[in-house]
Amino acid sequence: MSFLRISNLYKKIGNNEVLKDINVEMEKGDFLVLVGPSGCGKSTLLNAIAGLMPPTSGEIVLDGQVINDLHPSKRDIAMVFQSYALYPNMTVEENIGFALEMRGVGKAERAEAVKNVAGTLQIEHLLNRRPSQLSGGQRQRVAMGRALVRQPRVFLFDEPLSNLDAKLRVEMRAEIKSLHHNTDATIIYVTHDQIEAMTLATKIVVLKDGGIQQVGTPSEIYNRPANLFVADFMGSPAMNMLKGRTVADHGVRQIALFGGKVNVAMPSSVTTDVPDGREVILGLRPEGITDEGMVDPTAHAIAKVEADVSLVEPTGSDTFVTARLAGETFTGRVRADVAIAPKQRFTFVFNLDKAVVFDPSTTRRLA
Amino acid sequence: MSFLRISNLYKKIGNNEVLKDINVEMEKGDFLVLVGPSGCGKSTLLNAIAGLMPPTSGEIVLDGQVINDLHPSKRDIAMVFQSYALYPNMTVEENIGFALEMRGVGKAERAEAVKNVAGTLQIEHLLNRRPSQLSGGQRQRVAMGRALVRQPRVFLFDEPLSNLDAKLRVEMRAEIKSLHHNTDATIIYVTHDQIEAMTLATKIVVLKDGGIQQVGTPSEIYNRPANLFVADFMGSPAMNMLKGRTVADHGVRQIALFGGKVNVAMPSSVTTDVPDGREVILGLRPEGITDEGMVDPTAHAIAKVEADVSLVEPTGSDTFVTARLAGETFTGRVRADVAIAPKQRFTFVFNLDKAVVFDPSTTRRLA
Amino acid sequence: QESVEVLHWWTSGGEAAALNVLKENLQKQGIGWQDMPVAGGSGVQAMTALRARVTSGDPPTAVQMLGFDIKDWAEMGVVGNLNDLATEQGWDKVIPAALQEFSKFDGDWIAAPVNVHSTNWLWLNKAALDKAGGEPPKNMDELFALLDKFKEQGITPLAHGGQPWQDGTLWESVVLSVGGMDFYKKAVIDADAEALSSDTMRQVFDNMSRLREYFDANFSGRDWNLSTALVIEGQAGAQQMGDWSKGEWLRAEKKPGEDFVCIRFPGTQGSVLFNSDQFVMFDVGEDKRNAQLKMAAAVEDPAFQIAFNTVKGSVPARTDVPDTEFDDCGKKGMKDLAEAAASGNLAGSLAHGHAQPSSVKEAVFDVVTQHLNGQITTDQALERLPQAVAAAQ
Amino acid sequence: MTTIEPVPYVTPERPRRRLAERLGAALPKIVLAPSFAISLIFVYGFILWTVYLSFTRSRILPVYDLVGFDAYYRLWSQPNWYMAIKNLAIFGVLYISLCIAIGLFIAILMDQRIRAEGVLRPIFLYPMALSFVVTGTAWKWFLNPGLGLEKTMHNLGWESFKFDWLINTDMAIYTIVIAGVWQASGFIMAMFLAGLRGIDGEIIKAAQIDGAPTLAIYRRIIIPMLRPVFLSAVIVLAHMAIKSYDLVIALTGGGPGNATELPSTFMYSYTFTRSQMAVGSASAVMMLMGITAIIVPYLYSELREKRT
Amino acid sequence: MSAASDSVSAGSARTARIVIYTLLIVLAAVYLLPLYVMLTTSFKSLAEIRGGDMLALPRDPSWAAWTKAWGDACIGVTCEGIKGYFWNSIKMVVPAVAISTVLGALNGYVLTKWRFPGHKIVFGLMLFACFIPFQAVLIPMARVLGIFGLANSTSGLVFVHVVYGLGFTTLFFRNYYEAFPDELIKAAMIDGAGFFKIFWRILLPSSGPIIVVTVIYQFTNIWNDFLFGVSFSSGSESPMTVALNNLVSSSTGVKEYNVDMAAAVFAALPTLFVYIVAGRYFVRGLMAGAVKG
Ligand SMILES: Nc1ncnc2c1ncn2[C@@H]1O[C@H](COP(=O)(O)OP(=O)(O)OP(=O)(O)O)[C@@H](O)[C@H]1O
Ligand SMILES: Nc1ncnc2c1ncn2[C@@H]1O[C@H](COP(=O)(O)OP(=O)(O)OP(=O)(O)O)[C@@H](O)[C@H]1O
Ligand SMILES: [Mg+2]
Ligand SMILES: [Mg+2]
Repeated sequence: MSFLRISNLYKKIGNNEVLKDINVEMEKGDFLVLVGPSGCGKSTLLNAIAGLMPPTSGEIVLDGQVINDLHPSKRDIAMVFQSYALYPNMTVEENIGFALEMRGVGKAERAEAVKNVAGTLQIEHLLNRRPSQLSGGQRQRVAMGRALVRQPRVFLFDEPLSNLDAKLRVEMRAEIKSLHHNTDATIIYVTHDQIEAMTLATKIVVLKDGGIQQVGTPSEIYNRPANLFVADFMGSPAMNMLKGRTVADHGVRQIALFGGKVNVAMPSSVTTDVPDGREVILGLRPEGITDEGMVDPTAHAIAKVEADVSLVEPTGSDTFVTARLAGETFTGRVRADVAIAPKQRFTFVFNLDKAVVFDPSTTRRLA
Repeated sequence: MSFLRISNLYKKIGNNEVLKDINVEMEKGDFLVLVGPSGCGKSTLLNAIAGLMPPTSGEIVLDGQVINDLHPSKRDIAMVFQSYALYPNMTVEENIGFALEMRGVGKAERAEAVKNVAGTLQIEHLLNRRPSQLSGGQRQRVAMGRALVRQPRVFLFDEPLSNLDAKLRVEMRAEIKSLHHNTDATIIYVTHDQIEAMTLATKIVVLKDGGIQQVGTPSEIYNRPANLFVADFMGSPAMNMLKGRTVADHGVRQIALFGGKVNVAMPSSVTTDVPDGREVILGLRPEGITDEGMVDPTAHAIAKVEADVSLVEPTGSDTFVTARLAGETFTGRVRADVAIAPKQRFTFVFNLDKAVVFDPSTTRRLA
Repeated sequence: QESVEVLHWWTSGGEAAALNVLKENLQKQGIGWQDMPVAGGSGVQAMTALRARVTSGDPPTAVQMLGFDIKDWAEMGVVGNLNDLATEQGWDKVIPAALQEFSKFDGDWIAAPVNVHSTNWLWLNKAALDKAGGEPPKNMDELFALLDKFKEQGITPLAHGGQPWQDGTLWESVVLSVGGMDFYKKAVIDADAEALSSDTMRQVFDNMSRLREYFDANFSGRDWNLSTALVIEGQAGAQQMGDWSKGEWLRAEKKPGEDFVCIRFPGTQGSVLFNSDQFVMFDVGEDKRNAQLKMAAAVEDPAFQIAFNTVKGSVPARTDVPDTEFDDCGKKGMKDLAEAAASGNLAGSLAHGHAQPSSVKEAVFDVVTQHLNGQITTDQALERLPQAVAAAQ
Repeated sequence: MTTIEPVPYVTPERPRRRLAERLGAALPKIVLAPSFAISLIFVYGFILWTVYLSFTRSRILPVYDLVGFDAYYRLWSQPNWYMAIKNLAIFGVLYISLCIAIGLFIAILMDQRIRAEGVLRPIFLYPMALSFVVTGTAWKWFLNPGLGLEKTMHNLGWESFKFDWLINTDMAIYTIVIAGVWQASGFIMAMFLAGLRGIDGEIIKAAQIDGAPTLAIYRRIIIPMLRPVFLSAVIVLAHMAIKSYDLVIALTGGGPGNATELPSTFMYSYTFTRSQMAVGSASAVMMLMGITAIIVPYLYSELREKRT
Repeated sequence: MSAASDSVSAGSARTARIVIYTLLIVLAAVYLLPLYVMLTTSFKSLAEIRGGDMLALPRDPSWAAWTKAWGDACIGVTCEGIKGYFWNSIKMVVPAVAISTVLGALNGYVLTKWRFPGHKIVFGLMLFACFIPFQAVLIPMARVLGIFGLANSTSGLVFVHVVYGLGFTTLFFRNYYEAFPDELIKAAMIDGAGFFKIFWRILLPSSGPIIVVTVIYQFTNIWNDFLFGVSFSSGSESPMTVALNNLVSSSTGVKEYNVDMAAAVFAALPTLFVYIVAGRYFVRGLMAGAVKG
């Protein structure tokens, strides 16, 4: 039996069905990441698990116990909020120790526990400050400390890094990751940054409009997205979606792209047979479209496509190149050193091992 | 003569020297990006150019005219603020038209101009809404429209994208870029996101503590950072900094890394001679450290390094791997498909073509 | 159009109606009337407003005023002169000297007296009195005896309202009763320190303490007219109050002699403590002078004096007005006044500003009120009274 | 925003500017000038005038010959004045603390998602809207043992009920407190309600998850977070307490005896009814000194640290 | 913010609710008592008032006192009720509130968005005006009004109320504008708007909540003022409170408590109206800045 099971959860706020038929299971030590666009219900789900918003129907079972009606303070769940929600009138030490105090833990024991956690998070020197005297990253750590000190059964994180700048975010991400490794905590984590989702999760749940789109490991979500929404949502720059039509060339199933200008092999991700002449959408991530010097030597199926460059975005480490062909635009990722400029013609290599195919009518991926 | 020249600009606020000896020149059509950590004076510099904060000393020359004493409204400079600073009580149309109204432009003409700009930005359907009824991205566009409609001599952007989520940021970035291409506007742009800086700029100015660290093209800044600060600041994950010592092996200058465990060739970026036994820091970006299958075929000097993996962060498109050797940690970027796990031993390939060398005492790059 | 501006605190229905007589009289002469009523605490607010008006350099034409306030204002040199009119109409002869004391300053007429109130009255419910023997008390002892009888009847013996000026009004009647007019003059008018701490004064305070026993529980802060109402309705037997109290009785359609009895406060028959409302004429520009004089003349017009005073409960300021229009109490009041004036037993009321300047008056109130409310003992009161009076002078 | 020194957003004038521009730069000061001048004259000018008067022997109207500290000697030899100060201390402390306690209590109740909030809010606020010239009589009756509460209770059969504070010299000051609290606590409630509404809901959630019961959440988190509101409330109430005049006049007129004399009534009566303007001025000066002692530290802390 | 989580289990939540509502209703009843007394009294006859129970409902309710208070009661020698004074007060309150609010807004604007060295001292000095006891300024004010020729006029009263209201209005607007983003001002400056344009077009339209607070505060204070009214106005020019006082507190005349109470309720109507209508915005406005320490 799984450690946390959410079954058939619905949540209505007013007339608004904010969560619809949510079913999620997770094991002890799992790191589950909830992603989805703004307003899709991520925070609501977290709140429901924490007991801050009772579900309309459905069941939440933690460690074999139905906790639907348990008061938040009795669930033994810790939560880190996007705004950190530090108590402004207390010092860092008091903030971290508050939950223990509420549980009646003695002063000395509390101080000990706080000290330990502060040590882990390297904020011992801040213990006497107030939240207003801390930087964003420090606040984040205090918020985390507040959760950690309790050693709860489940951690909930609601976009804890979204207030930080890019550099700090990267650092804190690594810290959370190693925290998970070291303590083997059970974590549910909300974000709408897909890099965060990919790097942290053992399991990702993609939500949209209150419903689950896909549940899977990061690699499943990234490489085998269940539908166009998931494919588009995960990854930046977004996956290229190219209109195509299945054709058979000498009995080999192919896809005609760019209005027939280019035919590529049916990607290996499609194992079922697709009849000829079907409209499909070929999805290929930017890193699957490279310059010739950069082609993955292990790739099985590649295709060369010549196209007009319309935008070049060097990021330093790589260069993203957007090009047009037959009215369709796609973005590839080429080496930073490649000399390339807008309006130039350039030969791209499509790595079809990485491509996926969608049915445009159902938007589902063909497998 | 350059279009905008800032010479020997100083700004003191109270006892605080917020800007120190700033010298910048830019041509018409340039896209200058100011980067630097929080509080380094970016906004102050922008404010000085806009005339919102008078410099303590120094000169700002725009199009041959000293504008130090010109009132902001007479400088013909437009500014887009981080918070957008949309007038909350006005509709989008009024927001965009406000500057024209203040300049006494007639109603009909104004409506025409607003309509044109709204068309360019694809916000015609929003013209009658108020800022509070817009999404972040839409607000950003309105703020831009407000600047565009005036066709000013210079645009100033103060972190216009920092309030947007990752996905939208990528989109808006592309939009700003194409705007620059299409209108050939002269732009000064503040950000602390280095991807933004790299992809947008024709010229980057790196500030720290009110002083200029380096001025250069994105590629110069990224590949030839002037000092450790710039190297560390630009790029995410940050550049690996490895302690080393110059040694001569059969007359060929080399650098001994990892306490002598690995010797690598002196990178080609160093053209001067460095005496033996000098302490140096070798800087190599994560994308310069790859798996064997991913090595740039055009690379001249490579080195193989075997190390213990400590952290694996798959982002989907790539996987960042952090490893340890002889007490030093470095991060490499390997293909997403490479099977790799923490605690495993792994062979990394260092591409020394991309490496730079710093003098640890002066922190300056050796050239 | 010429007009007069009149600052007064006669705002209640009866008073205003009385004043209307004056207003209409003036209107017949083509003089307009700008009313400036400021009610509250016997002119406290009015004097504040007056200060503001005078300071701003725009005093009203005429101001209702009492006793020493008149002197104070006259001293400031802001009042007008009515000598010509007074001579012409012979005011010197018809207005009692004790009033002239306040109507004149440095020998010049500055004010037109409207009425004479007297404060040493006791008002009795006739039914209750009859039940208790029907004999009005003539001295303090008889009063206490009567009050005891009232007590036996199960009614409040003495209706009193606990406000400083009411306490003071009661006190001055007791002073007059206990010490007689000479002592009153010595202690109150002359503020003689010895008299103020004398044994007689001790008796006064002892009597006050005794009277306190006959109050009901709710006296504190009660308006005087509510106390009167208690007597009217038979819930209380008697009330010590000035003659304005009669207005309440009349309003309740009670008749003097039938429903109620008005007597001088026991032990004070023959003496009168008075206070007189006067219209002080301020120094206004020549353009308003004519109207001002016309108003002064109208105030002293016997017809007005009768019309006003029958309503107000007071008696005319002129001694040559016939008493035919007045009821029994009014007639008694006029007779008492004439007698007292003749015998030199007419003195100004302290509680109403005709014996001492307001600073002294308030200082006395402080002591009397605190004593009556049990905040200080009689000994302390005797010690404090001369001190407070001295400090306020 | 950080605590930063303010900067004029307009460039300071430079000599070469044209007149119109210089005028433009001075415009803000020109706009502020009349108000500032008014304050200087009508607040500080008048204060100086009052101070001057307190050194004269002004009685019914101001006179301007100086006589030294005479008025102050008189002032400090008045038992009334000591009574006034003592009463202000009792009244001030009780009034401020009760208003805050009751205001906060009602605000907390009102904050529990009360459906009838729209009806209840004006009920608690309306006393502030009425002048005591209006409500004084009603209060006087209500507190009067023979007319009000006590009588009602007796009528209802509770014969032993006793409530005679209004006429009890030792207790009368507390009736002033009751009426004052009735008047001002609604306003304070509104201030606290606004403060409560401004608290980030996530903090409350965090505290719930931390296992804090509702009471502890209020005691440990919410109320400490309302500190700025407390400060504002104390200032608002302190100045109302010091200025309280209508309240006393309408309710007790300073009595019984001088049991409810306050500095404000003292000053008024000495200046206007007792014709001792110099003593009145001296008491006004003392009051101003008291106010300054409260306000200046507040202003100082308020203006020094600029939070946003 | 609401600490009442809807997650508390149903039973205890219901009891809690019942307790809360009971408390609120009891408190509301207590707060309403004086108003209740005023209202019931105004419907009673004088005899009933003298003899009866203050808290009892009128035995024989009648509007007589109301019509008398409004149209017939005598104030001084004119017996036209208080209706005329009502209008006087309006004439005084409207301009005084308007002027002091506008000036306060401008001051707040300058003190937050056009700072100059010493702006804090200027503000501190102006704020002190809130705290001076008004009794102390009556006499010099009368003199000044006399000099200006404003003595004894509605304009004079308006002036006085503006002078002593400025401290508060400035405080309210300053605290509110303090939180108003500077960037909007900068943007408008770059767009070419001048000092007044920025105020009029950018700041003022966003000042709704604080205007409500200021107007309510000023309106109540000025409407209810008695001291200035009695000192600086006279006769038929007097504001409502002075007329009411003349009606209520005559010292040696007969007291018609029912008429007094009816008049008192009339006098309170505008402020009551303002509080009931704008109460919600009042709390919001306080939230929006006036409360901040
Ligand atoms: N108290 C509420 N009343 C009504 N609707 C609400 C309430 N709280 C949330 N919602 C609605 O529920 C939906 C889900 O909200 P939720 O906060 O869970 O989104 P989210 O996924 O966390 O978004 P974000 O990424 O912006 O934080 C939204 O459409 C929101 O408008
Ligand atoms: N009005 C001011 N008074 C005092 N110091 C100021 C003021 N404005 C800015 N500073 C200081 O000047 C320095 C530069 O501020 P500035 O706003 O230009 O930084 P920035 O580079 O824009 O930072 P960020 O990336 O956080 O926006 C900071 O140290 C700041 O504290
Ligand atoms: Mg959320
Ligand atoms: Mg900035």
